[in-house]
Amino acid sequence: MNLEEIKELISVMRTNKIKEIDLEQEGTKIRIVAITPASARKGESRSGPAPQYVVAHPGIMTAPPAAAANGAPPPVPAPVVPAEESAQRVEKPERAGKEIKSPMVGTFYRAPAPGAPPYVEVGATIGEDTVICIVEAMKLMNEIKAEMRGRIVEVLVENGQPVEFNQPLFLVEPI
Amino acid sequence: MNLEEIKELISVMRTNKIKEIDLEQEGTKIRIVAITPASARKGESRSGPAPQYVVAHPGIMTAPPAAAANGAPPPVPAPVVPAEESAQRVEKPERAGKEIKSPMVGTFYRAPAPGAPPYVEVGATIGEDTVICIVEAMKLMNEIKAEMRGRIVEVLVENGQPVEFNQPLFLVEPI
Amino acid sequence: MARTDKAPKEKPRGEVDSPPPREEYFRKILIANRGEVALRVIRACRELGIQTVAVYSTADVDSLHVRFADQHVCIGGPASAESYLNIPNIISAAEITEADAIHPGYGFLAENPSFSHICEECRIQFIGPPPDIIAKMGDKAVAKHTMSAAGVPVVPGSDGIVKDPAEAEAIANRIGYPVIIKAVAGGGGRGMRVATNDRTLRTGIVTAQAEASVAFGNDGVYIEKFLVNPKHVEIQVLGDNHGHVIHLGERDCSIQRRHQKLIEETPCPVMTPGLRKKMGGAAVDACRAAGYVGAGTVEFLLDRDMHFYFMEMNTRIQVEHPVTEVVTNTDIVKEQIRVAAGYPLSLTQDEVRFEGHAIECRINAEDHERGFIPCPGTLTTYHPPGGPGVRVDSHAYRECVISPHYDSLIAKLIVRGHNRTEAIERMKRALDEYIIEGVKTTIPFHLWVMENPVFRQGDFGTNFIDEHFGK
Amino acid sequence: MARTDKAPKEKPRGEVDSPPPREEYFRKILIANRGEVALRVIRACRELGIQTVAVYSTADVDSLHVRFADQHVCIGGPASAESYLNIPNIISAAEITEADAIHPGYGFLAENPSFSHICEECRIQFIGPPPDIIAKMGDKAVAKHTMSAAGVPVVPGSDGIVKDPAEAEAIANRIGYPVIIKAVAGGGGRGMRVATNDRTLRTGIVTAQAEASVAFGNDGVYIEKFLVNPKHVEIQVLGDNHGHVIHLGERDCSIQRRHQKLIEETPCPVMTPGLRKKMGGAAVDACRAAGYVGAGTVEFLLDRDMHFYFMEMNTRIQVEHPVTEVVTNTDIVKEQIRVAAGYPLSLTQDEVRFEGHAIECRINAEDHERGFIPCPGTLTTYHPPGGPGVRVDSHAYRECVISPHYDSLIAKLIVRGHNRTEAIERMKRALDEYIIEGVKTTIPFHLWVMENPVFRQGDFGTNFIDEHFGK
Repeated sequence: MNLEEIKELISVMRTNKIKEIDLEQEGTKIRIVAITPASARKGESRSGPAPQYVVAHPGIMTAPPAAAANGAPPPVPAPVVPAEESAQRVEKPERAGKEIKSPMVGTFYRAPAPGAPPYVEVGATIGEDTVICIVEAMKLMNEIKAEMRGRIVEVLVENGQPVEFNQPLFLVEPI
Repeated sequence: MNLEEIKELISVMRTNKIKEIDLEQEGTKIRIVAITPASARKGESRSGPAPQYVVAHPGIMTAPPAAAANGAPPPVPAPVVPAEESAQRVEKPERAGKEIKSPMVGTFYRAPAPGAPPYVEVGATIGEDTVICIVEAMKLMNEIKAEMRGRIVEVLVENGQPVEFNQPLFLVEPI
Repeated sequence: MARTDKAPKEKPRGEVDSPPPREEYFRKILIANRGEVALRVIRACRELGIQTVAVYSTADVDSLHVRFADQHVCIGGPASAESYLNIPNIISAAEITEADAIHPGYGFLAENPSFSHICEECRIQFIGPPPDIIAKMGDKAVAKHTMSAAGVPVVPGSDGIVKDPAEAEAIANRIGYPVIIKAVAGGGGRGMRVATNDRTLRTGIVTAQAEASVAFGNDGVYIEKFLVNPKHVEIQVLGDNHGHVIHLGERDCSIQRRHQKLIEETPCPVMTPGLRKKMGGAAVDACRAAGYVGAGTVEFLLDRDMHFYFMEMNTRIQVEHPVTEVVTNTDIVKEQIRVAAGYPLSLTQDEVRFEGHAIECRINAEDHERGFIPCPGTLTTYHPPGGPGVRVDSHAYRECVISPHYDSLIAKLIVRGHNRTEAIERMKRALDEYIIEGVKTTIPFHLWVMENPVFRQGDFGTNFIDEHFGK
Repeated sequence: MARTDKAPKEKPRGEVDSPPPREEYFRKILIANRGEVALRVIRACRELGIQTVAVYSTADVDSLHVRFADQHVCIGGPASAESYLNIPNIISAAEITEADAIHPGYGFLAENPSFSHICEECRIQFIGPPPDIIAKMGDKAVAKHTMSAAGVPVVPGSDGIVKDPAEAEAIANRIGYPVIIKAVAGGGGRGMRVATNDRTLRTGIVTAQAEASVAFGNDGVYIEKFLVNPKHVEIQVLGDNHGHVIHLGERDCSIQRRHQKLIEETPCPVMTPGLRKKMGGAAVDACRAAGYVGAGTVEFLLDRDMHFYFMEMNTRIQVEHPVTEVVTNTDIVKEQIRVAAGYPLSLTQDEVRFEGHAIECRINAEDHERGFIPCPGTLTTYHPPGGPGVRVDSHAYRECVISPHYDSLIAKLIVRGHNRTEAIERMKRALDEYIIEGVKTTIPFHLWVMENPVFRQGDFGTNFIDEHFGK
């Protein structure tokens, strides 16, 4: 497993809100544990603001199965966390710059066709009309324009991944 | 209506948690409005501590009828109020001194027998063993002793009124 | 404790009624709605072992339907047109989550034939009737014609859309004033006006056409005889793809303000078994003739002489469906899902039993003292009632926001009792226990209704609020 | 809208089913209890138009039963002996509030014959059986004798109290080990121990007597054959002063830890109509012979050969009564009140119908990972489930305190489904929706049980937790 594959795994984890991956395969052993809102909250005082119902995660989230199939009792349902302590805050430090968000729901593609080079790579300079990706929705390939000027700092979504409305796609350093 | 009668009316109001009396009778007109927890709360900011369920009133409380019989819609059920804003706080200012509380549930009598003089009057000096009243419970007349030394500042319950456990009966200035 | 049980399985305690293998309906259902109805569908899916996808607008990120679904997808901004009416985003959400069916709830896209059609094209099962049935029964003028053809009495009126004031006037003079002007695409009480003479009719037609054009994108209006203080009585029907259509009795929804229901109950207090059979039979016959599939509601007006007239049909789950569920011990949403998956209904007409009396009060964030104007805001306290015979269907919780973008429904409070008196007393008890702070609610209004002698006596019509409230 | 209805009452819409005049039960009932059962009684009273008086200890000043009652009286300090067991203060509270009846709930004074007797002397109606019936049926040894005399099978054992270890040993050797030692005044699982041989029996008797003396003020103990992993199946009975005794079917309460029930359901998964008739008939016959009045529960053990044995009788409302209410569509607390007021039961045995399947989970503030130790504390979040088929009986609310002075019950979650499978799936759904923070609860334990194959299969006994949990 090379560095690129590990990076992709991490990206998939982030996109799919996976907390932990333990993989053992053909002599390779890897364990990746994400910083989660829950672990970030440890040591917090209970005297803070009262808990609220908040959907903590931006992005398409899959809830853990409601109950363990058998064996030990399932964990207590995930505690609801105050808005400020959601994943967004935890991820903030790595998000310097402006985000280009998805204007629609669909599937994210970095290139115009399979095998073709991506529209943009990290480091690329973009203008307002630069096509930066495609979001496929209802069999239509929608070319998404940057609508801002700057330099791509990070691609936030893996090629071929589903995206929801308003989901950050690229991180851009304005120039 | 003389001062004594008005004072008695006010005392009955407090004991029975009456908010307002409007009386017109033989040329006399009188209106007495109590400071209630609700009116005391007006103008309060909502940003204070979160509301809690609190039984606001010490003493035997009768809730208002749940719904008006007919005509206009009934008022919204009484809002629950934070503990610190209950009747107790509203009444605090008039309660300087120590309280002698009822050790049991029953009917409060100031005198050993109908027509007899009260055990104690306002201004009386009491010792720990001074009998200050009777609480009748299950047909038994229980003499209640002061169990503190001091001077009676106020009699908090009307003769013949029901009292609950821990209900303040007398206000005493320790000496 | 000593454990001496060496062979616990050797002597079974008798026949254990082992459940039949579970039927497979769908793997994953996307709910194209919000609020309490989205939660209602999620609850049914969870109990059936079906995964759920919530879609939500950016205003609803903290909603319970988002929290309780297995997956959730943001589909647009707060305005309904950007999100809950945004067909491309909803279909895309179904595709990226691999949902195999969509439940539309009520309102939004529930009665939109082209949405049902698009689902069909995308091979996503729409949980509701096929597009042609929605089109036929959802257009009020066409539905009236269909019903009339099936022998169901309809309110006298125009045969479909009236072109102009002159045509309307001729019809009105034939059927007699007062008449009511309705938009063919209207619903929920919007787009209706009453005319009492030729003059108000002429101006009414023109205004109604203009209004309907703006509100519904369709300026078609029709007129019908305006009945005086009728009861609104509707029949719940269920149909499947195997030719079965049944009804689950009636609901009396006469307590309305501005044609919007506030209280619903079943049985209707003036209903007789004979009339129920007639109305239910008429609804079932018409739906069978139309090939109806799924849950639907046939709405009638019932006049003082106990004559009933078809008014309109709703081709979806109704807000007030729980009162029917609690007296018939059925789960209408589960039946919708069964039927959409191609299974037959789980019960026949003969198996439908009515037990007890149920009432629903809609707890809205509204100020009943100022004409029921909506009062959006944040709930600072929320404590629902409990105990025997009480059901609460709600997406509310402490600190939730009742958003100005959507309707003002906070909760549906449903009670059931042995009889109407017990149901009314239970409703009063439950309303008294319901603690909501932060917004004004219709709870005090409902308490007033429950004590009103005309309501308690049962013989009230749709004018009840106008006639009795605040007087 | 134009109002043209000049004479709205001239043509009635048919026969309105006007309710009969309401029966007068009591003017005001004092509830000598706390928590959810106090709330349960208040709810019944409100629906019957009866005023209520809550009594409370200084620890319970913020409780919902205090809030929802019409009047409330503080009766003592936090310790039960100072307040909820303080007979003079409770009677005085009834006198000063002019209550004409007392409902004792369950626990505390509910099965105390002298409390019932004092009520009688003070001319306050005790809502429960008369003192002699409580004494006869409440003493376990006497009750067993009474039942046996009425022809009901009983577990083999001592004929009443055993005086000393020698007598116990002789009996144990006749009936065979293992045997269980029980305190005649015990209850709720306290005061029981199992002996497997002469040695453990001898020490067990002495220890049990000492324990019983301290715990119940009565050192009487008796022994009986200890059945291996039986089911705990109980029959709900109702009797009135007019000679009627009926039963409302059975409840399976086998899911217990330390003889304390955690989950109850009806029907019992292994029950057959024939066995129900036999067990119900036995319970009714014995209660009729004893002149039983009010609500009561006859508890049986059911062994693997489907033989049943009388265990004990509870002469009061039971914690788990709601499962029976939801499948029979009855209100047991209202029946208690009717009967106490001298009215006949509102239904006959022939009118009792069982519909669907109901399960109750007791949501306790306990840590199931540490032997179910109580976890008192303050609830920082409280959001109960809702929707179809869900009933919540609870005195909990956000910020309420689960006090270490009393039991750890936070709520009873009751669901009903068409069949056991639907009820289990609904229970899982409702447990998933239940959000309680601030204390540990039994919710995760219940979710585990609902998924357990032995539970789902239905053939489990009272050893279920010992055998399967945490293994």
